[in-house]
Amino acid sequence: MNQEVFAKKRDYLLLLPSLIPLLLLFVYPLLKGFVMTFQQPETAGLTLANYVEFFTNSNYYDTIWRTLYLVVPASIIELFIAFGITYFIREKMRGGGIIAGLTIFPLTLGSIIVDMAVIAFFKPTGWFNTTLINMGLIDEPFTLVYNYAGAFIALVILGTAFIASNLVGMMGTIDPNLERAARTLGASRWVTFKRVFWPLIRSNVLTVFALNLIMQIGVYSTAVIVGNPASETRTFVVVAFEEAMRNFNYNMANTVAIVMGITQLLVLSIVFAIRKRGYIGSASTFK
Amino acid sequence: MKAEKSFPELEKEDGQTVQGNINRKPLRNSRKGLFLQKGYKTSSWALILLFLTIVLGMTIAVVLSAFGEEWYGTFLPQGYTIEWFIKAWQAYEVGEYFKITMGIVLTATVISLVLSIPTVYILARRDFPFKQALISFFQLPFTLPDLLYAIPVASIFYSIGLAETIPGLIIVNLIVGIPFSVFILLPYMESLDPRLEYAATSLGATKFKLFQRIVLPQVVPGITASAINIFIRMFNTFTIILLISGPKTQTLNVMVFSVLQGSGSQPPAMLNSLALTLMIPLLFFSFLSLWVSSFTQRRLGK
Amino acid sequence: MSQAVKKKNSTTILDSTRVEIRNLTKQFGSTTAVHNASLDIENGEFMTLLGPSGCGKTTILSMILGTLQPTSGEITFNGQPINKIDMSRRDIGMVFQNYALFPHMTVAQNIAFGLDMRKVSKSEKKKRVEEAIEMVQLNDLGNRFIKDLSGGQQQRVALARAIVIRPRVLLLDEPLSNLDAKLRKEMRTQLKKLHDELGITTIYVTHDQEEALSLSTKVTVMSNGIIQQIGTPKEIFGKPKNYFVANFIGYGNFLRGKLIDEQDGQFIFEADKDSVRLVVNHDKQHQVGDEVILTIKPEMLEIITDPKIGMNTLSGKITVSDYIGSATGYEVETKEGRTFKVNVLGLNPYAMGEEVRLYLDPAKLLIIDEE
Amino acid sequence: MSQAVKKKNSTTILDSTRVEIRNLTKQFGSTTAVHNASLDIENGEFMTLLGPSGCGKTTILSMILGTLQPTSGEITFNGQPINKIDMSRRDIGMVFQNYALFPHMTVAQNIAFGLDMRKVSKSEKKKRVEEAIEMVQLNDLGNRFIKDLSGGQQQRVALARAIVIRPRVLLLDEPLSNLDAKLRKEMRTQLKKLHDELGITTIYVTHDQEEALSLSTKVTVMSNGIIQQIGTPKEIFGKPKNYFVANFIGYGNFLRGKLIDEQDGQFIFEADKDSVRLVVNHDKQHQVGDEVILTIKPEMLEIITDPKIGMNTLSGKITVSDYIGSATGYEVETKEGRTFKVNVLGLNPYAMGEEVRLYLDPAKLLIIDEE
Amino acid sequence: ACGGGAEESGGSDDPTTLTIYSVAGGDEYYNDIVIPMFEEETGGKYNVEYGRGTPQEIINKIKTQGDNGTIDVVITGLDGLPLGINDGLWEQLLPEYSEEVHADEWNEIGSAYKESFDGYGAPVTTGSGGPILVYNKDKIDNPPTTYAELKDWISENPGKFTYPAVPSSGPARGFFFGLAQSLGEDFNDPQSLDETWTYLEDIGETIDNYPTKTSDSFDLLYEGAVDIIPHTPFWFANLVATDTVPPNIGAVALEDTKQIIDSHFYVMLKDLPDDRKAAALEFLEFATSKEVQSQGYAVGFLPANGEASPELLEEEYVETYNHYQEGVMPEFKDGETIYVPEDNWVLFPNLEATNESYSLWEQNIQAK
Ligand SMILES: Nc1ncnc2c1ncn2[C@@H]1O[C@H](COP(=O)(O)OP(=O)(O)OP(=O)(O)O)[C@@H](O)[C@H]1O
Ligand SMILES: Nc1ncnc2c1ncn2[C@@H]1O[C@H](COP(=O)(O)OP(=O)(O)OP(=O)(O)O)[C@@H](O)[C@H]1O
Ligand SMILES: [Mg+2]
Ligand SMILES: [Mg+2]
Repeated sequence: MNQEVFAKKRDYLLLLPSLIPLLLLFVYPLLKGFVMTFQQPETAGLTLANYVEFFTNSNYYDTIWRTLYLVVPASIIELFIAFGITYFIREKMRGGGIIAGLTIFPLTLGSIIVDMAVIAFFKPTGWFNTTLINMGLIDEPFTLVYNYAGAFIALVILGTAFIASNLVGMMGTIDPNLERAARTLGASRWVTFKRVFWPLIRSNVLTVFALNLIMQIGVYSTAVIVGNPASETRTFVVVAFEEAMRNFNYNMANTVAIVMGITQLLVLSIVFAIRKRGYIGSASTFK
Repeated sequence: MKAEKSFPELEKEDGQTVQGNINRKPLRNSRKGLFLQKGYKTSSWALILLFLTIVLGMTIAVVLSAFGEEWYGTFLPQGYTIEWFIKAWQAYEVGEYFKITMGIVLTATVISLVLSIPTVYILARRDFPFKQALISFFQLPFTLPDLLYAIPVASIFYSIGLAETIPGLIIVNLIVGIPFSVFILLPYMESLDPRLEYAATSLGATKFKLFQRIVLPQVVPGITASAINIFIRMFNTFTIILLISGPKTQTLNVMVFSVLQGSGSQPPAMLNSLALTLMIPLLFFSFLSLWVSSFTQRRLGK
Repeated sequence: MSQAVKKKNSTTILDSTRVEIRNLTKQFGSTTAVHNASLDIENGEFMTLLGPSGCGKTTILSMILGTLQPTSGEITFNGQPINKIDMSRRDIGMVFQNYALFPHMTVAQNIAFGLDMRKVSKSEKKKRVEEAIEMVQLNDLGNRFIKDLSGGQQQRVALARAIVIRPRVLLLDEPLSNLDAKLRKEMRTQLKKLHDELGITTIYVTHDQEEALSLSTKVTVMSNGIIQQIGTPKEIFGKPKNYFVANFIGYGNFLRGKLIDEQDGQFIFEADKDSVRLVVNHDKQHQVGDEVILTIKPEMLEIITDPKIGMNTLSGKITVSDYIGSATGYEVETKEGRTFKVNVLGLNPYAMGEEVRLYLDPAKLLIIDEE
Repeated sequence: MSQAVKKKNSTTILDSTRVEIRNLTKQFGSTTAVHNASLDIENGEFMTLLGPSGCGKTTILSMILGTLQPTSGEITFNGQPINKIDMSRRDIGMVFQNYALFPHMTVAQNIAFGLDMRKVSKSEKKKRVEEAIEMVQLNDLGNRFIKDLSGGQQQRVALARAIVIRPRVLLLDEPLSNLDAKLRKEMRTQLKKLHDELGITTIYVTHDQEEALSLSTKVTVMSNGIIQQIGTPKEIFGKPKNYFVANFIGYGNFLRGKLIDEQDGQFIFEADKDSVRLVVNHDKQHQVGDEVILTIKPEMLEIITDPKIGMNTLSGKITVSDYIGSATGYEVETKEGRTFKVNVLGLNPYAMGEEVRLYLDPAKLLIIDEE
Repeated sequence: ACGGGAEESGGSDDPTTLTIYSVAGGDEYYNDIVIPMFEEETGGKYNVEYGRGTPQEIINKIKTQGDNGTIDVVITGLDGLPLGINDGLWEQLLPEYSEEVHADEWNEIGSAYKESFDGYGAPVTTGSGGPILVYNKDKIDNPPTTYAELKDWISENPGKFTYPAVPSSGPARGFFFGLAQSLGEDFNDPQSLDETWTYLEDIGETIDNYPTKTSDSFDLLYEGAVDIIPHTPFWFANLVATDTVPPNIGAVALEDTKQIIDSHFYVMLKDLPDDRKAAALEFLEFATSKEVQSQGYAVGFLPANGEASPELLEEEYVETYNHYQEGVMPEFKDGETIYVPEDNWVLFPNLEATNESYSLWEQNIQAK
C-alpha cells in the first residue's frame, strides 16, 4: 500500500507534553551545572581550569578508560547473553516464560541488592567458590568481589536483565512468516538469522544496547560496593561523587559529569550512526 | 522414478545440465547442519542454565543472609528466622514508606508514560530537522548523574514550595521517567505498521482514538518494558529525592539508604533485612505490570 | 447517474460525496505514478478503475483517502478541497489492497471499529456488525483473531469493515481478488445491492472485467499513470478508444492499416502488412484515408462452415486449442501468416490442424486509433 | 504425467520431488482445517488445488512447506517423511498468499536470496535474477524496496523469488490474484513454459478456472477441509463427481430427480419438484432408479428458435440479462417456475421479458450425485 | 503531613513540628529512645520528624532549602560538624546557650571539643572509634596485642587479616589512625605518615581486596576466610549484645596505641524563627540532660554528660544495659560502667586531614 509521512504542524504539539516538563525542570539546572564547570570554588570569573585539570591529571582522565574498559566489554557480553537467551526462547516454548522472567528478574532487585547478592554468592566462601572447590575444580577460591571482576559480574547481571526486558517484546514484532520464507528458500537457521531476523531487529537492538551502555557508563553503586573504587572500577561517577561529597568541589564534580555526558553522547552517536545504516521500520510482511 | 532406474548411468551429467549450475543440496539434512543445530541448542541451554543458576544462586544467597541464623562458613545457615525482618520492618516503619513510595512512583510512572507516548509517536513517525538532536536531548537527564542538576532543581522546588510534598516528588520523578520512557518506547513504536493507522483514521478514528485503540494495544509489550524500567529507575533515584524530600515524605529507597549509610552498630542481619524490603515494591510492581500486560495481550489476542 | 437521482435529498448533509480530481499528479522521486489525471465521480456513481499492475490505481485511491499527498493537482469532495478535511472526517470506507486489518482485534472488533468511532449505539452496532458478518459469509468467525483466518476470509473482513460504516465514499482496492469465483459473484451481488440501496459513491479497483461490467456505472482505464478512457462499461468494452484500451480489455486481434474507401455506408480497410482487405461498418470518428487499427474480440470472430459467405472471411488452420472452462480458445493461423484468436463456447468442437474459415463480421469489427 | 516422463534422471539428485500426503488432518483448536486428506503428487506434476475460501488450501501448502505441523497424517517427499528433512533442505519455492517479502531488501535482493543460499556464482546469480525480473516484467525496479512497489508488483516479486531457485517443489498460493487479466495470462504462459522445461512438481492454489485448466495436469477440489474430487482438468470440469464440485466450478443449473427409465441408450429423468421429464445420455456410473442430479453449464444451454426441436426443451421468459464482457448471462424462468442460467456469447441478442425456448442437449446434460 | 515544618508551626493548637536529622546514624538511640522520651515529656506539644542522610547530603539539603529551611536540629559526627561550621550553617551554642546544653556538665572529652569546635555543637556521645582486634578463637590462641605483633602475625599467616576500606568504614579508620598514633606520627598531617604507609603497604601485600563495608569484613571473619579484623570496642559489644556474634569470636585491645575518640553532636540550625528556635532549644536542653544522656548506656553510647551514669537508666533499659555490658571487653569497663580509660584516648583528626588521609589511602594502598 502506498503511504507516506507528511507532517501537519499541529502534530508536533504532541512533543510538548514531554518537552515542557523537561524544559522547565531540567534545562535551567543543567545550564547552571554546566556554567559551574567553568568556575572555580570561591572565585568568580570563567575559566577552563577544571577541564585542563581533568585532562592533565591522570587521576581524572583515567576514569574515561577505566569506565569504558569496565562498561564496554560488559555491555557487549550482556547483549550476547540477553540476545542469546531471548532469541532462543522466542518461539513458543515450554518454560520460555519462566526463563524470560528469571532473566529479567535481577532488574527488579535493583542494583544495591544485586551488588549485595553478588558479594554473597561470589565471595571466597560463597556458594560459587565452595561449589567449585568441592567439585575439585579449583584449590584456591577465585577472588571475584571487591575488584574488577565483581563489578563486571554485577553489571552483566543487571545489564542482561535490562536488555532482555526489552528484547522479549521486540522479538515479537518480527513477522515469523519472513523467517519461514527465508528457510524455505534454503537458508539455514543461521543464515536466516543473519540475513533476515537480524537486519530487521538490528536497529531496535542497537537502541537498547546504546541505552544500556550509556546507563552503565553512569555506574556508581556497583563500582563502589562490589568493585574497587580506588583503582579498577574508579568510574566517572565515583570520582564525581568524591569531588562533590568529600571535597565539596562541585565545579570539578560537574566537570567530571559533563565529560561523562559527552562520552555518553559520543557512544550514543556512534551506535546511532551504525543504526541509521540499517533498516528501520515495521517488520510485518509487506503485502 | 521409473526412468531413473532404467538409466542410472546417465545421472550425473544430466542432472547437472538441466539444473544449470545451481548447487543442489540433497533432500536430506546435512550432518553439519544437524551438528550445528545441536551445538546451538546445547550452548543456548548451557548459557541459560549458567545465567539462571547465578541469578537464582545470588538471590537465594542474599535472601538467606537476611533470613538465615548464624550462617558462618557453612553451606546453609543453621536456622532461619524472620525476626530480623520483622524488626527492621517495624523499627523503620517500612509499611508507611512503602505506601508513600508506591503512591509517588506509581503515579509518576503513569504520568511519564502518558506524557511520553505522544512524543515517541511523533519521533517514530515523523522526520524533521534536528530530530536526532532532540532525541539526544531527551537522553541527557538519565545519563548525566543527578548530582549535576539535583541541587539547582531542589532549590527551585524549595523556593516554590513544592519540596517535601508528594506532588513535588512526583514531578521531580518525571525528569527521570519521561526521558527513559521515550527511549525505551521508541524502537517499539518504530516497529509498528503505519498502514494500520491509516486504516483506522480512514474509518473515522481521531488522534485520540487512534492512540487508544490502535497504537497503544500494539505497543503493550513496549509499555510494559518501559513501565517496569522507569518504575525501577525512579524507585532507585536517590540524590535528588533526598534533597527535596522531607523525613516523612520520602521514598523507601531513600530512607533505607540513609539508614544503611549511617549504620553504626545495628545488627547486620537487620540491615540486610531492611535492604531486602526494597525488593518488595519492585517485585510487586513488576508482577503487576507483567500481569496487566499479559492480561491485555490475552485480550488483544497476541 | 441513476443512483444519484434515487438518493434522498438533504441540504447540508449529503448522503454521498461527489469526488472531483483535477490535474492530479503524483511522483515518487523520479517515478511518476499518476500523471495529470482528471476525473469526476458524481455522487452515487460506481466508478471502476481498470489498468495494468503498477499503473497508479492504488496511488489515486491513496490520495483520495489522504494517506498520500498529491505532488500537484487537487481533489475535492463536494467542491471542498480534501486537504481541508481531516482524514478521519472524510467518511471514507476503504478496502486496502493489503487489507490493513488490526491484528490485535477480533473479526467482530475489526468490523465494529468504524462504528465505534461513529458512536453508534450498542444494540445498533451489534446488529450492523452481525449483518456485515453475514453478508460476507463469515458467520461463526466473529471472535477469531485475524491471524487465524485464511487469506480470503481476511479479505472479506476488510470488505465488511469498510461497508459496515455506510460511508459516503467507498474505495475498494481489489476487494475480491482472493475469493473464489462463486463467492466473488455473491459478493458482487451484495455490493451491487448495497450500492443501489445507499447510493454510496464508490471507486473500485479490479482486474476482473466481469466485475467491472456488472457493477460499474462508469469505468476509467489507466495506463502508466495516465487516464486513457473514461466511459460507461458499454462504451469501454464496446468502443475502446485506442489500442491500449482495446488490448487491455481483451480485444485479441488487431490489424493495422488504412481506410481506403467507402462503400454502401461501409469502409474498405486494407491492412499494411499483407494487404488483406476487409469491409467494416462506418463509424463517425473516422474517414477514408485514416490510418487505423481494426480490432475484434476472440469471441466475436466466427468459425464458419457455410461456404457461401465469402466476404470478410479468411482461411486458416487451427494451431492452438486451449480449453478454458466455459469456452475453448483457438489460435488460427491464416494463409497470410496472421494469427487470430478465436473463442468458441463449449468443449473442443475443432481439432488441432483442422482447416477452418474465419468470418469477421463487418458490424463487429471496430475501428480504433493507435493512441 | 507427461512432464514426469520428460524429466531428466538422476539417482541421488532428484530433479523434482514426489509429494505424498497420507490421511492428513490439521486442527486449529476446535476447527478442523484439513480433514483426513490423501493426495499423491507425482514428480513433475502440476497439481491445482481448487476450493472455496477457507477450505484449507493454504493449510495444506503450509504443512507441505513445514510451517505448520499436521495434527495427524504424514507427508513424504520421495518417500521420506518431511519432518525428517530440515526446512531449508526441502528445496521448495513458495509464493505465500501474503507474499512474505523481506522488507529490508530490494527487489533484486529478495529474488537473489534463494540463490545466495545455494552458493550460485556471482555471474550466474546476476544472470538468473535478471532473467527472473524480466520474466515477471519488473524491469528497472530491481533496486526498489518492497514498500515502494504496487500490490501487483509485490506479488510478482514473490513469484520471481520462488521460481528463480528452480526448486524441486513449487507451492504457489494464488500467485497471480493481484494481476490484471493480460498480465496474468502472460505469467501463466511463463509458468507453463517453466514447468514444461524443468518439470518442477508444482502445487498451485487458484480461484481462476482458466488458470487451473490451462496449467494443471491434475486438479483437486476441496471443500471444508475434505477432498471432493481429484482428476485431470477435463475430468473435473467435464465430469464433476458431485453437486459440490459441479456447483463450485460453475455448473449453474441443477435438477434433482430420479432416473425412471432407459430408452435407446438414454435415460429418462424425472424431476422431483415438477415432474419435468428429460432425456439424458447414458453413463456408466448410474442406472435406472437412482436418485440423481442433472446439471448443465450455462454456456451449454441453448436458446433456440427452431420450433421443430421439441424434446428436452422448456419454454420460459428472460428475467435477467447481464453483460459480462465476452458473453451475456441470462436467467430464464420457465413456466414450471424454475430458473435457468444461460450464457450466450456476445452482446445482448435477447431482450428482457422475451419469450424463449431452452434446449437441454441430452449429450451435454450430466448426471451427478448429491455427495 | 507533607508540608514543611515552617508553615505548620504557626498555629497554637497544632503541635509544632520539630525536624531532626541524623547524619551520624545511631537510630537506636536517637529515634528509638531520645525522641519518644522527648515527645512524652512535652506531652504532644511537638511533633518530631526524624530523618537521616550523610553529612554531605544533609548539608547540601540545608543549603538548597535556603530561606525555606525545615530542619531544626542535626545530629552529626566529626565530619558534619566542621563542614557545617565552614558553611556557616550552625548556630554557635556556647556561650549563649551553655545553660540549655548543660555545658558545665560535659565530661573531659566533651570539654575538649569546646575548644576544637568553638562551641558549635553539643556532644552527645564520646565513644571510641577503635582500634581493637576481633579474632577467631578457634584458630588463634594468642592474638597479637600490638601493631608490631600484628604485623608479624600477618607475615606468618598471609591473607588471614583484612580491614575494610578506610573511607567507608569507621573501624578501619580507627585502625588507621591508631596505627599512626602507635608509630608516633601526627595523623593531623597525613603527608608525614611515612611509617604508617610503609606498614600498611607491607601488610597490603597479603590483602587481596578491601571490603567496602564493615559488615563485609565481619562476614569474612565469621566464615573463616580471615582470622583477624580490626574493630571498635562498643560497636563490637553491641553486636555481642544482640547475639549476632558466633561464640568462637573474641576481641582484644591493641595496647600500643590510644583509642581514637569518635563523637556525635547536636547542632542547631542558624537563624531559626523564634518559635522553632525555642522548640529546638527545649529539645537540646532535654537531650543533653544527664537523665536522657544516661539512657545512651543502653545502646553503648558513652554519654558526653559527665554526670550521667548507668544508675539513671530508665527501668526498661536496665536489663538491656546489663546484658550489653557483659559483652564489653574488661579494658573498657570500670566496674559496671563502661568507659574509655583516661589517658588512653586521643581526639579524632581534623576534617581536612581525615579527607586527605582517605585519598592518600586510596592512592597508596587500595589502588595497588
Ligand atoms: N490459526 C488458525 N486458528 C484457527 N483457525 C484457522 C487458523 N488458520 C486457519 N484457520 C481456519 O482454517 C480454515 C482453512 O484455512 P486456509 O488458510 O487453509 O484456507 P484457504 O483454503 O487457504 O482459504 P483462502 O482461499 O481464503 O485463502 C479456515 O476456515 C480458517 O479460518
Ligand atoms: N513509495 C514509492 N516509491 C516509488 N515508487 C512507488 C512508490 N509507491 C508506488 N510506486 C510506484 O508507482 C506506481 C503506481 O503504483 P500503484 O500502487 O498505484 O499501482 P497499482 O495501479 O495499484 O498497481 P497494482 O494493480 O499492482 O496494485 C508503480 O509503478 C509503483 O512501483
Ligand atoms: Mg494497487
Ligand atoms: Mg489461503
